[in-house]
Parts: sequence; C-alpha cells; structure tokens
Amino acid sequence: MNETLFYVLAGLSVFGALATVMTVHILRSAIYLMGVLCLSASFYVLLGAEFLAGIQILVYVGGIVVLLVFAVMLTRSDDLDEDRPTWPRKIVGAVGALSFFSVSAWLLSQSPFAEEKVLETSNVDIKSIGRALLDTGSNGYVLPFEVVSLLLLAVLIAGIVIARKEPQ
Amino acid sequence: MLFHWVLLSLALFSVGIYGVLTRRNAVGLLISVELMLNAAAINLVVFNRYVAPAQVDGQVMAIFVMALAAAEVLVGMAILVMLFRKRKSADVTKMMGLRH
Amino acid sequence: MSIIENPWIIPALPLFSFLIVGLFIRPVSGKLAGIFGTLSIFCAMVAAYTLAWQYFSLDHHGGGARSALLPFSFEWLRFMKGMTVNFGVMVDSISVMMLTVVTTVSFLVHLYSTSYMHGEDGYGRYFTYLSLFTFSMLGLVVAPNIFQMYVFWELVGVSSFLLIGFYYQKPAAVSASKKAFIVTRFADLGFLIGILVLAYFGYQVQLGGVGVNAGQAVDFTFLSNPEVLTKLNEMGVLTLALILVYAGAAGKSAMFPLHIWLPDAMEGPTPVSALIHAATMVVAGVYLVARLFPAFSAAPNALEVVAVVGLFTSAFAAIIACTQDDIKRVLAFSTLSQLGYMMFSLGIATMEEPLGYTAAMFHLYTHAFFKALLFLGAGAVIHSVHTNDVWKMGGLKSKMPITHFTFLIAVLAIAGIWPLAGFFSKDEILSAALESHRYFHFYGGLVIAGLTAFYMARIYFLTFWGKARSDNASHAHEASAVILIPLVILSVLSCTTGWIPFAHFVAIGRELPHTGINMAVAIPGTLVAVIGLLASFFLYRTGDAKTVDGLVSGFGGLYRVIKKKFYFDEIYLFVTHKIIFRFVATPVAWFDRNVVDGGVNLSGWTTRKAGYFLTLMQTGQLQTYGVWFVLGAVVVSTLFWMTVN
Amino acid sequence: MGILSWLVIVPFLTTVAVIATPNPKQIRWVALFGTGIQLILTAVVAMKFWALAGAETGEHSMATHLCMVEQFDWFKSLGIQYFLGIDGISMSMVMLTSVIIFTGVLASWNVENRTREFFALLLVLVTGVFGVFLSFDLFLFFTFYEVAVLPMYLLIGIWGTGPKEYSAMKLTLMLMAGSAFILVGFLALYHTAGQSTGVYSFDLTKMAAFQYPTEMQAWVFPMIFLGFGVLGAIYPFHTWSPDGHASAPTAVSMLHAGVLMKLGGYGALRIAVYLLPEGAKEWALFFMGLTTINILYGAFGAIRQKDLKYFTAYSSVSHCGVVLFGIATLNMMGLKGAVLQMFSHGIMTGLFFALIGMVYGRTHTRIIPDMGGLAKVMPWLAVCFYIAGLASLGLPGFSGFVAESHVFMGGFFGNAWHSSTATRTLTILAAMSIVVTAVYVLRGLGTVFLGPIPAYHEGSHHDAQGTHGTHGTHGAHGAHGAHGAHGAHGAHGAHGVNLAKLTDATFTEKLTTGILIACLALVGVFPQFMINLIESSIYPILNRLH
Repeated sequence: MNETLFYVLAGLSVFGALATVMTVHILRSAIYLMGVLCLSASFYVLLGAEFLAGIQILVYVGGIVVLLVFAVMLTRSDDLDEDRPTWPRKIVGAVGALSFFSVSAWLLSQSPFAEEKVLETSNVDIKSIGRALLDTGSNGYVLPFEVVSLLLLAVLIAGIVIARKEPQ
Repeated sequence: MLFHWVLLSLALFSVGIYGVLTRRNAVGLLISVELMLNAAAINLVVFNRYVAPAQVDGQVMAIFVMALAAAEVLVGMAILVMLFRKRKSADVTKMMGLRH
Repeated sequence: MSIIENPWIIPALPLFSFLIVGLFIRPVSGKLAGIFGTLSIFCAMVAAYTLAWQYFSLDHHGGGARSALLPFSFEWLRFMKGMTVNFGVMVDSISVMMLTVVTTVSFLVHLYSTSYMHGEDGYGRYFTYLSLFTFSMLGLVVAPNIFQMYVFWELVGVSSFLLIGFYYQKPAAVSASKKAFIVTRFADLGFLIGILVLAYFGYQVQLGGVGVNAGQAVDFTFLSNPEVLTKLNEMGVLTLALILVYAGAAGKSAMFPLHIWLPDAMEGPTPVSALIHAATMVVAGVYLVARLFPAFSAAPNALEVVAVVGLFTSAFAAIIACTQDDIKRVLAFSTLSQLGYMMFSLGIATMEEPLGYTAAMFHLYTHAFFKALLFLGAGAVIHSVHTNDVWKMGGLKSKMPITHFTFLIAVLAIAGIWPLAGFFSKDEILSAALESHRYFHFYGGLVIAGLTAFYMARIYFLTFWGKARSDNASHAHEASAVILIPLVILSVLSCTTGWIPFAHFVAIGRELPHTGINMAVAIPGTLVAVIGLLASFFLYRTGDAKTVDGLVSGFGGLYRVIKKKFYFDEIYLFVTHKIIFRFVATPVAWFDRNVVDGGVNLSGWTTRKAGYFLTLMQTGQLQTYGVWFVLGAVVVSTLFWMTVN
Repeated sequence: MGILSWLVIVPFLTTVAVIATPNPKQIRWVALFGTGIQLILTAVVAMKFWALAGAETGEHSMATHLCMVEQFDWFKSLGIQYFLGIDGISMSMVMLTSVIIFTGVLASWNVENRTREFFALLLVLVTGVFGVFLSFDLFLFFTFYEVAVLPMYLLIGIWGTGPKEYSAMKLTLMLMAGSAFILVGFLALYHTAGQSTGVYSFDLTKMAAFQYPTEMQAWVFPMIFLGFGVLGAIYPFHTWSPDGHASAPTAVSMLHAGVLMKLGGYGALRIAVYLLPEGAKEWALFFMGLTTINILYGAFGAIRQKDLKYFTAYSSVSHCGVVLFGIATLNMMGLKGAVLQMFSHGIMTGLFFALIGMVYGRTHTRIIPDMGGLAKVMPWLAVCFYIAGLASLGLPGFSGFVAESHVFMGGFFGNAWHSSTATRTLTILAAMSIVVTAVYVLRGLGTVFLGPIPAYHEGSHHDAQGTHGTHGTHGAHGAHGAHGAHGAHGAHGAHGVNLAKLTDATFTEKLTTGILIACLALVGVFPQFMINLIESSIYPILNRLH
C-alpha cells in the first residue's frame, strides 16, 4: 500500500518538477514548485518525519514560495514574462542534466544502496529533534543552530538593506 | 526501496539542474535551485530513515537546509529586486558586469 | 742615451705626436699641428739614422745575415701559459733599413704637405692621421713577432683608410677608402688564420720540446729556427700557413687579384699616395715575406706562389699602366708592377741562392725614394694644373723647371738607366733570376723593365713636353720652395742610393760573393729601357693624340680591355653587390624578419588565439559555468569509478 | 655590512632618493651622484680585489678564490643564502656595469617625460644587475636576475619609440621564457644535489662540490645554457634584440645591450659551464656551431639594415655570438676571450647606442639612407662613431681586438673533447665575420657621416623649414627641446630637419662618449691588466672541466 502510494506520489512529484522547470510562465512555475514541495512534505510523512513535513509546509510553501511569488509579481517584465529558453540552451541543459542523472544512477546502482534492506521501525519523536538541536554535547547541533539563527538575522537585515530604495 | 527513494531525489535534483542551466529569468533560476535543495533535503531524510532510524541527524540537517534555503531566497530576491530596479530586467544572460 | 738600447723612441715619437696633435693641438691650430708633426718625425728620422749607424757599426761576424737584437720588449698580451705576445722593437738589418726609409719618406712628405695641404679643410686632422700612420708603420717594421706585426698591420690599414678618405665629402674618396679597407681586410683574414695556424702548431712544436729556447710560438726568431721549420713541415702545415700569411701580404701589397684597391686609393691627397701607397705601407707585404723568408725558404711551394704571383702582377700592372690617362693611376699601376718585381725577386731566392732576397730589399729601398719622388712631383703638377689627366697637361717643362728636372730623374731611375738608383736594384733582381736559372722570370723581368720605361716616359712626355693642352696647364707655375725641397732631396737620394753596397748591409743565408754589376744583365736591361724610352719619345713627344690613335686602333678590343683594367673592378662589384649582398645579406635579413621572427610571432599569435578561444568559455554566465561544472563532475565521477574498480 | 652589499645597496638607495627628490629638475643630478658614488665604490672594490686576488694564479677552486665574501642564511630551511662574493669575472662585469650606468645617466640627461619614474626604473634594473654579478647563491642570483629583466618592459613600453608595446612585450616574454628554463634547470640542480648529499643548498660553491650525473648534465646543460642564451641573443632566439633595441630609449638600449645581454654570457659561463662540465663537453660543439651562425648571420643581417638601431642590434647579435662562441670553446683562451668580449662589447655597444641617441636627437631620424655627410656638422660625434665602428670590427688598440683574438685563438686551439677539424672549421667561419663586419660598419657609417650632405627642403618643404630652422641657432638644447614637439614628425624621416645646420656634441655628450672611448682604448692598449684580473678566475672553471 505504502509502496504504491510512493510510486504514485513520486511520479507526480517528478512530473511537477518537470513542469516547474519547463513551463513558460514564471508564475506558473512558482505554483508548480509549491506543488512539488507539498508532495515532498507527503514524502516526509511516508518516511515517518511528520514534524519535518509540517515545517516543510510552513516554511517552504508558506514562506519561501510566497516570497517567490511576490518577487515574480514585483519584477514582471515583458521580455521575461514568458521564459522560453532557446533550443541550444535546452539541449545543453538536457544533456547536462540527463548525463548527470544517468551517471549518478549508474553509480548508485553499483553501490550497496541498491540492495534491498529491511526497514527498521523508527521511534523518533519531535522531542528528540528538539533535544538534538539544542544539545550541547558531542552529538548536539546547538552551534550550527545558533549559527543558522545568526545567519537568518543577518539575511533579514541584508535583505532590507539591499532592497530598500536608495535615499534620493 | 532505498534505491528508489534515492533515485527519486536524484531525479528531482537533475530536473533542478536542467532548470538552472536553462532558465533565463532570475526567479526561475531560484525556483530551480529550490528544487535541488528540496531534493537534497529528501535525500537526507531518506538516509536518516534507512541507515540510522534511531537518530534524528538527517531530519535536523533537513531543517538546516530549509533555513538556508529561506536565507538564500531572501538574499537572492533582495538582490534581484534591486537589480531589476536598476536594469528593468531579470534576465541573467544580460548580467555580465563582472566579466570585463 | 744610446739609440740602439732604446730604439722604442723611434716609433714613440710619432705616437706622441699623434696623441698631442690629435687631442690638444689640432683643435687649437692646424698650422701648429703641421709644424709639430713634422718636427717630431724629423726627430724620429734623426734617431733612425743614428740607429742605423750604430747598428751597422757593430761587429759583423761574416756570413750573410747580421744578428738581430731585441733591446726592448714587454709582455703585452698573455693568451695562456706558454702563449704570450710581447711587444718590442727588433733591430736587424731589414728593420733598420725600413726604419730609415719610412722616417725619411715620412718626413719629406710631412714637409711637403705643410705647403701642399695649405688651406685645406682639416689640415690638422691630416697631420694627425699622418702621425698615426707613421707610428703604425714603424711599429710594424720593428715587430719582433707576427702578432705585433698583425696589430700594426691593421693599424696601418686603418690609417690608410682614413687618409684615402681624407676628402670625406667626395663620394669617390669615400668609396675608395672603403674598398681599400675591405679588400685588405679580406686579405687579413687569411693572415689571421695563418697566424692561428702558426701559433697553434708552433705551440705544439714547443710542447714537443723543439725550439723551446727560440722564443714564443709567434716570434720571428722561433719561425726562423730550422728545427722548428722542419718540425712544422713534418706536420704538413708550413706551406699552408705561409700561403695564408702571404694572402695578407698580397692584400697589403696589392698583388693580383687583390690589387683592385690600390688604383682607387689614389683618391687620397697626393702626398699620402706618395707615403703610403708607394713608398711604405704597400711594401709591408714584401717586408712580411722577407721577414718570414727563412720560413718561406723551407716551404718551396709557398715561395713558388710568391714568385709566380709577383711576376704575373708585375706584368699585368705594367700592361695596364701603359693605357691609363690619370697620372696618379699610372703611378699606382707602376707601384703595383714594382711591388710584383720585389715579390718575384723574393720568390726566386732561396737560402742557398739568397741574392734575390737582397735584391728585393734593395729594390724596395731605392723604389721608395724614386716612387715617392714621382708621386710628389706629380702632386706638384696636379697642384698647379688642377687635373690628373695627362692629356690636359703638356708643356710644363719650362713652366716648372725644377719639378720637371726632378721628375725626369725619377723617371730615368725607375726605367733603370745608369747611374741612377733603379738601375742597380733592377740589375740585381735580374741577375738573381739569372743566377738561380729562373729564365722565365729573367725574361719576364726584362720585358717588364721595358714596359716600365715606356709608360713612365709616356706620362713624362705627355706632362712636360709638347704644348699646353688646357687653360690650367698654360697658366701653370712652379711650386713653392717647401714643396720643391723634398723633391730635390729625393732626387738626390734617387741618384745616390744605388751606389750603396747593399749586400754588405742586408743579406741572408750565405755570404754573397760579388756586389758588382753583372754585364750580362746590365746590357740587355739598359737596352730594353732605352727602347722603351725611345718608343715613348716617338709616340708622345708632341703630346698629339693622333700620333697614337693608329696604334690604339690597331690593338682594338684588347686596348679597351686593358684600359678597363681587365674589368676587374666590375667583376668584384658584381661579386660583392650582386652575389654577396643580393644572395646572402638580403636573404639573411629577410629570413630573420620573416622566418625566425615569424616563428616568434607565430608562437605569440598561437598563444593569443588559444587564449581567445578559452575566453569564449568564460562567458561570465553562471549557467555556462554550470554546464561545465556538471559535465566536469560527470566525467570526474565516471573516471573515478572506473579507476576504483 | 660588507662593501659588496653596498654595491647592491647604493643603486637601490639612489632609486629611493630619486623617488623622494622633490624637484624633478634635480632628479638627474641625484641619479648622477648616486651612480658616481657607485663608480667610486667600484674603483675601491677593484683596488681591494687587486690586493686580495691579484697575485694568485693557477690551481685553486672557486671557493677559495672568492673575495670579500658575505654569506648568511636567508631561508635556512630551503638552503637559500644571501651570498655575495667577487672574483675576476664578476669584477670585470661590475666595472662594466658601473661605467655603463654612469654614462647611461649622462646619456639620458634630457629625458623630459616622467623623469622620476624613468631614473627610478633604470636604477632598479641596475640594482638587479649588480646583484646578479655578485651573487653566488643560485636563488639570490635568480631573484636579482628577474629584478634586472623586468623593469625593461616598462622602460621600453613607456619611454620607447615606434612599435614599443610590441617590442617590450616580445622582449619580456622571450626573456621570461628563458628564465623559465633557467629556473627549472636550477631546481633540477638543487634537487639532485640535495637528494644525494642530504644537504639542500643553492650555494654555488657547495653545488660545485657535487658531481652531477652525466645523463642529468646532458639535459640540464642545454636548458640552462639556452635559457641564458636567450638573453645572450643566441640564434634563433635573438629576435627580441633588434626590435627591443630599436624601440628602447637611448639609456635603456645602452644598459640592455651593454649590460643586460652580458647577464646571459655571464650566467652561461658561471653556472652552466661551471656546474655542468660534462654537459658542456657534450654540447659545446653544437653550441659552437649555433654561435657561429650567430656571428655570421648577425653580421650579414646588419649589412641590409636601414635603421641605425637595427644595424647596431644585429651587430650586437654578431658580437654576442662571439661571447658564447668563446664559452663554447671550453679552453683558457676562449673563456677569457668571452669575458673580455663581454666587457668590450658592453662598452662598445653602449657607446654605439649613446651615439645613436645623440644623432637621433638632432636629425630625428635613424634611417641610414636619409642621412649623409654628417661628419661635416658634427665632427665629434662622427669621430666617436667611427671609433666605435672600428672597435667593433676588431681594430687593434681597442678592446674588441683583444677579445676576438682570444676567442679565435681559443677556437682554433680547440679542446680535448671535440674534433679539432670541426672546431677549426667553425673558427675560420666565425673569423670571416671580421670582413663582413668591416663591410657593414664602413658602409653604414660611411653613408651617415661621409659624402655630401643631402639637400632637403627644396621646393615643397618651405613651411617645415620655417618651423625647424631654429634648430641650429638653438644649439643642442634647441634640438633636444624640440624632441617632444617633434614626436609626430619623427615618423616621416629627416624631412623638416636641415642636416647642414645641426650642431656638434655638447659637453655632457662629450663626457659620455669620452669615458666610454677611454675604457675601450685602455683595455685595448693595456689588455694585460684585464687579463690578469680574469685569468685567475677562469682556472676554477677549467679545473672542473678537466
């Protein structure tokens, strides 16, 4: 049951991603992205990371994509409203992406990951995530956590500084 | 099953690469990057689930990825908006001021 | 102070004069330069005669050659251990003889020039050059080794160059000076290589323990040592080396086929022609062969070359001299002819039959005076009529009596009329040829003597007899006293020097049994001279060109060929300009600019183009880099995987 | 601080002083003062050297032979030292450099454009040159070598004439390519010696104590020799020289041909032959052949040149060939002759370029056929030119003769390792250059100085005459002052300059030429003192060859 669901969702997700990068209208692209991200959240659920799924919806879909949509609205220009890459560009991109995909897939198939493994049950909960994030011990992530928070603060300020209108 | 999960994230990542290589619009570019980041995040969680189910490190990493993605988009958009104000265009192929 | 212990003073005086005049006096006053130069060369002349007197008063232990002294010598250049060049003054009979000749003629020419060059632009410069020349010539004469000889050889070459090109604004003089320098330089290349050969093999001989006490490998004493010469002959290099050295001598003495520079050298001031291109420098080649005579006599083939080339040049030049109209050129060809005479005289001598050696030196000695006299006399005439063309002169006998008289003496002297100097020396050369049974040379010499008498009388008659054939000639007047004094002195010398018992002073090998006149030679010699003079008298007495026209047209094309000097100038011009310049220098220059430099530029161009193509990859577009990045990553991971497995 | 360090420091301090001098008018005086001090310092060093080393000859090694050594560690871990010393070869080169820079400053008395930078760069260059001649540590040597080579780019690129950017670029790139070879060679030597002995050192005397494997010498020798050969204008890597010299300003040409090209010969002798005797034996005949080509090719090339500077540059190629030819003979006379030729050619070509600068400053053309009869109006310069020319064709009495006779003698004597037939044939071929040199020198100089003065300004050049007629009355200053204004006019040849009205040398110019001629004549007339100086320092090199 879960497997069937996975393949369906995976198919949808890849299709959505392709739609995201291929669509001509940038706004639609953002909407497709939103779809892909939502599907990703469902993958997290399948993987037993419900908390992550929640964050995915909140941060990604709610924050980032909305930001993107705003940006698209703000920077509408006639020549780019429809982003039609030229054929050479498409071919080069496709060759690059496909060769990357095929080589990586081939490499993966050679690796031990390709073998079937018994899925162990997991019993992690939100609490343990929180503990890991704020743990000061050797397995804890408090330092990166603080760094990221600093980064976000800096980005916040930087965003304002860069994007504000220059005083006349 | 793990292989298929990884294949999924690889597929999403490759599609992201395609987008990065073809998009001319800076916003489109960022969207593609988001796709790739998302694929990476999925990968992290998958490996967390299949390799070390008792731990949460993969999930924590995924959270960091999201945070960084947010930061990146924010800065990217800020630069974009400013550039757009100056050049009235978001076409990255025309942004080559650092080349010469 | 005894001169014989300090003979360096003789070359030092003109050197001193050169430096003082050139650096300090010349810029201030030209006149003073002339006086100073003349005085210092006068002192040198006095010193030279004192030296001669002192040297020849030394005990002479019988035999041919007098012993050579080396009273002054210092190390000038050390090539390496056992290979040193000393500078010094070698005093022996021929160097003493040459010292007196050079200083005498040089002094007289200096004196003559103070008047002759009066009012010329560059008067002081002229005397500076003359001093330089005299110094170099004296240094050459006293050289105790072949290397010093070469050094001064080059210096006389350059002073000759400077003096020929004295009228540097006259293109003819400029090109003549260049020609003289380059032709002699070409010959000097042979000389230089000859020196290299002699030095190297001499050094090897010394390493072999032979002739260690005979001096350095380049010393003349070493090269005269019989053991050394035998050893060099065994190595099979002596003949080659001497022929190479002879090439240098032939260049300086203008032997065929390197004679072409001498006639052109007449573009220089006439006193210079008298000094350098008649009396002194051009005999340096003869002197060199005489210096190396012991070596030459050990290499009969080399000596044969000297003899043959000498005779040929002598005849060749005499024939050309009969057709030239420029008085100085006739004299130049006559010089060539006489130099050839000396050369063949040396060439037929051997250590066993050394009369030719003495005779050559004797002829060198007498020739210096009467040829200088001829040139100076011609100079006086040219000064007066302002042309070199004998057909534009005529009738000067009465207008320039003293010049005429001295010139006549010189003509008779060179023609070989008793009792003038030329008679004795020519007689000795011919008897040398006869005694060594070189009949070809003997008869050749006789014919040349006749030709000499003919062409000398020709210019004499054309210049002084008949009627004046141009305005300038009819308004000619006698030269100034300062010009006439040297002429008179030289004519006295031309009369008297023949009576010197030369073999007593200059000889080599065995002692010469007789010094008297050989009637078997004197009678035919005088006869041909008289025939030549008479033929000339009948043809040119009146100075009427019609008299000779018949003869000229009788010879037809041959005459034209001779008149054009057998087209040697044209041949040389063709070889240098058309072949060397066009087929060597121009292609080299082209090759350098286009091929070698083209190669350099090509590498630069390739680099630039490669760089340009690489910049095409650097679009500045993130996405382009992305493509490369992705493809690179793909390639790397493939390779990585393939190597790991 | 030893006296040798001062030889390097004084030019550097002069550079600093030049930069710090407030008034641009005083800069040349500061430079002259500094180089004057350098000249005196050189004389002092020479005296000292004489006292220390004058007497010894014969068998000794370089290490014991060096004088006034200053040696301390620079980068100890890498075995790099600050190691200055002097021997006869260095001494003669230092003397040459001091004279050339002093006269070079005099010859650039009238540089108006960016005077400060010009003199500063010139002095930096000279600092490097002195450093090279005194260094006995290969790393230090290379450092100074680069310091000496690089300023040339700016000097030609900024103050040059004609296609100066091209020339400067070509020169620098070719020399840099040579340096690359040299550097690789040095590192190979350093590494090999270090690996075998365990002591890594760039110390020349220590490296000389190590016997390099013959196979290694066989490939390192040509590399280093050619690397230096590029600077010594070895065929076919000489083409930077004509273009570079033609474009460079006077003093730069003087320094470049006079001194910098000597670095090539010096390095080839001091490092390539000294450290790699086996390689030298293997390759000497090849290089002898190559340099014979140099000698003849340069001479024949010079015949056809129309530009005085190209003319001199080709003659330099020929004469520098004599230097390398002498080195390739591998015997006492040849090596000594090479050093003598370096000195002699340095002075001679310095004189040549100085004179060309002076003539060009007056006529505003360097094209030989455009000139004529200048001896009439500038007798001093003509005499000096002829002296330089005669010296270059090897007239006895000038140093060139002494040097060339040594080299030819050396070539003819040959050495134990090569067929004497081959070396002799090559020597005879090379000796032919004395004739060809005579041809081009006399032709070239004859055209410029002798004959009638060509008449310009007939008919259509009236206005030109009007503007330029003042030259004669202004004297030399007028001629130089007009230089800048003339920049554009220079291109169309001598039109616009009345050759008959030009003036002779000024006092500064007479001083410049006088000093150089005195050096030429001094060595030419009394060669023995130079020979004494050099000979004892050749022995260490010869001893390693045997």
